[in-house]
Amino acid sequence: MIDKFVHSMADAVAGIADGSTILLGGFGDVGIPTPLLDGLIAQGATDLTIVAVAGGRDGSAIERLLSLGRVRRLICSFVRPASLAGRLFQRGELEVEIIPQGTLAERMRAAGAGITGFYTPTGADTLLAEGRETREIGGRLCLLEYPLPGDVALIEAWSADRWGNVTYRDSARNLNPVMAMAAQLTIAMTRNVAALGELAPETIVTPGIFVNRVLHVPL
Amino acid sequence: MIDKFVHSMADAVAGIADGSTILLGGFGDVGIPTPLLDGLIAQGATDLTIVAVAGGRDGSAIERLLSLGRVRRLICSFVRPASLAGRLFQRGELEVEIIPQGTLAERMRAAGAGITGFYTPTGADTLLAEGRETREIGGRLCLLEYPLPGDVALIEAWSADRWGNVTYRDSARNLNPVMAMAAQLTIAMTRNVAALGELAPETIVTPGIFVNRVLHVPL
Amino acid sequence: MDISPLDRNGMAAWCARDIPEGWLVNLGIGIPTLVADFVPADREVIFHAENGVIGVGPAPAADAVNPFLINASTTHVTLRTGGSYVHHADSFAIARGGHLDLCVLGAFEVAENGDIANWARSADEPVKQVGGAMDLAIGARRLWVVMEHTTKDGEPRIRHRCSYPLTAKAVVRRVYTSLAVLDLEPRGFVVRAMIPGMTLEALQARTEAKLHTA
Amino acid sequence: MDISPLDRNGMAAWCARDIPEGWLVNLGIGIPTLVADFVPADREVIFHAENGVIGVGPAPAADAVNPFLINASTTHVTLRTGGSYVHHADSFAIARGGHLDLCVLGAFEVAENGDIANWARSADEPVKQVGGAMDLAIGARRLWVVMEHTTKDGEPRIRHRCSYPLTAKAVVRRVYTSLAVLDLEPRGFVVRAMIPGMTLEALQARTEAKLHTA
Repeated sequence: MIDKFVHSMADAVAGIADGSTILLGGFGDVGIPTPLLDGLIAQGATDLTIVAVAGGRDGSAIERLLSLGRVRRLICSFVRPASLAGRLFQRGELEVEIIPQGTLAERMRAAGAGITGFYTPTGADTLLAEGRETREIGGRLCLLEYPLPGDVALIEAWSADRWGNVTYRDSARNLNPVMAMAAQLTIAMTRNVAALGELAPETIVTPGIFVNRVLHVPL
Repeated sequence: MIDKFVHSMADAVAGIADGSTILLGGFGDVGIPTPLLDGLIAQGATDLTIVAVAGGRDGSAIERLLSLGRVRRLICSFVRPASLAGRLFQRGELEVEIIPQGTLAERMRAAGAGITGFYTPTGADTLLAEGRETREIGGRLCLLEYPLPGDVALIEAWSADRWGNVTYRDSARNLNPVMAMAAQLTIAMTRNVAALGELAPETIVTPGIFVNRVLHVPL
Repeated sequence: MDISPLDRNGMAAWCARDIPEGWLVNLGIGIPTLVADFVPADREVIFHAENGVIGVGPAPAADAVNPFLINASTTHVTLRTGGSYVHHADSFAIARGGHLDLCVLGAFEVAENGDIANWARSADEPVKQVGGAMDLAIGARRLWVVMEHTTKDGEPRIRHRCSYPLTAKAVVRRVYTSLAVLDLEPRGFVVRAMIPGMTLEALQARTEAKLHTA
Repeated sequence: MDISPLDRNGMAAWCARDIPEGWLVNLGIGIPTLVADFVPADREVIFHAENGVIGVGPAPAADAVNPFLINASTTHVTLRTGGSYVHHADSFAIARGGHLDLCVLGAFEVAENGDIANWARSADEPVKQVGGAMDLAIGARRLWVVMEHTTKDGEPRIRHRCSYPLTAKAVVRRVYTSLAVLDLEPRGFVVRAMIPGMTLEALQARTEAKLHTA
């Protein structure tokens, strides 16, 4: 019987190696699996690359991870200069790679979909394109972008079953389904547990084939 | 008030121009909007390019369109040699472009998503790659593929509301959501009509922003 | 006659008047976000937020906040009846794939060649804040900008060429400022409307780019 | 001892025995489709169909056919409890993105360098039938082939190099034939199992490629 539920935080985050690339779902405070990040902090992995929509605000789980010196590199679409990430970067204690938000999502989607590269006009006419390969397609300058895969994705679900099928609540969907596709090991925390078959097949957003472990973390 | 419902087949297919590229949803007999194709036959547009998963079987609406000489070019993943499309092609009366099925879907998704080109290993080591641009990425030979947009998409929905929000039933989803994104004019026929707000926001598969006209065609 | 430059709400309202029913619209952070407040509730305009919300509605009552529903500014919002959710890649497929009828952004500068600069004041800024602006700017069918006509120091923001790092080239179609509405045409900026009391001469004096009349 | 080559069901059953619980598996048309019939119902193997079905179940009873539910061979099927649906681009993202634990395909020929030819008998065939085979072949984590060991005329299908147009290069990991199970390793084909009565010498006589032993 397939049963992807794990029954402790330690089991949920077991085996995450030093040097891993972690895809971290969420946008603002919504859909971000903060308990899993705290679990990762307790688990001890370090020298991490974190991929997230932004560099984290004061009091966020990302900030806690950064403050412990566990992050080598941050890949995201913006960093507030006054945030811890912004300050660490300016002190040379953190590598930061800034990617337009749509390109960030699309690069992870490409990783999940077996697309080995793609062209986009986003950023092609900007200083983000400096020194990079461009190509004119249909009269428009485009940048060549490569997939952005993760070793681990940490995602927040609203409901999940033992096959790892997942639904999300409202705008908590955001990057979570994309990251679930793009990582070797996808760890979901879910607010609710569904019996197998309880989630209507047409309404499942992330099929369980993209999810490796599920931990129930009630609201 | 936004109301995308049209109340006759003539209104549904109005304005489709000669020479149009038509994206035709469906796989096998499932999810194919046969009534809309019949409406297109009655409407009269000709010199069409049809994009579909396959070249159509005996008795299919594609076959009727082909038999009337209304199709100049067929873009699909396979054509049975004994089918009408196969025979027309062998007589030089129909252009046929064969594309691996995943690449076909992905090229339409790229058209809908603003991706101006992408690389895939699919087909790169085959005779489909002859004379085409390839690139080695990560040690793997890849083909460069371009978006495949449509002028018109004809899709079958299970339920739809006046904003054009759409759900699909079971495997009738198939190419329909991808084509809805990839065409300038997306025409949906729906088996059921929902009041606005009746379709739960998390369960809408094709948001109405991708749909221009909806025709109610009860089962 | 004295002139009274429009305030943020005034600019937002001016822009809102020109958005017809049925359009899919993304509003950038800052003044553009205010535009939604000036679209009458009975005019069905569908607002898109980058975090995957289609059909963003007004702010909720204080006692009816849905903690799972925010817009791209991370402000709590409601979902309009008929709204739906998509994931981030699909949301940016909407933005980048030409599905937005309109995107309204703030900017530091707009140039007569349609260039927009709205994400960095200098190429040397150590910490970058790109967000989704570049995706929106290249992808929307129409890009409108809402911004003060000049900087606080009176420096022009309507430029011959942008001096700040570009967000995208040749994409702006219209600018709503505190003083005027300008369309971008092949010949450059064309004045469509001015606030009461403003003259073409006075407007040109506050503008680096050459202004044309219709 | 006489040898009795396996029939289609025998080959499918041989393959089915080696598929463990929990794998996501795509079965190509022909003999591979039969494999599902030999996986016990209590072993949870998730079958994927290119048309967007995750968790394909057995054929329905004649009076319980769901007209909206077919597999990639356009045969009516059921959905297993826990199954779900995705659209075609997401379905091929699964296939191409490395999410299939296994794909089982039929073939005309397999070569000792892992090449597979299964879509055309000649580069000059006027009408092409590619379907999804090329996507599946390059994308699955493991590609197994199920096919007769030789053609009806006794010509070898296990080749030094493929003579038919390739579907993909260097992807096959294992072959189940009517006579044997062969693994593809860097040195070439390695015999894992043979049907009762078959000898290495007799198998090699029916095989163009050199056979190795473990």
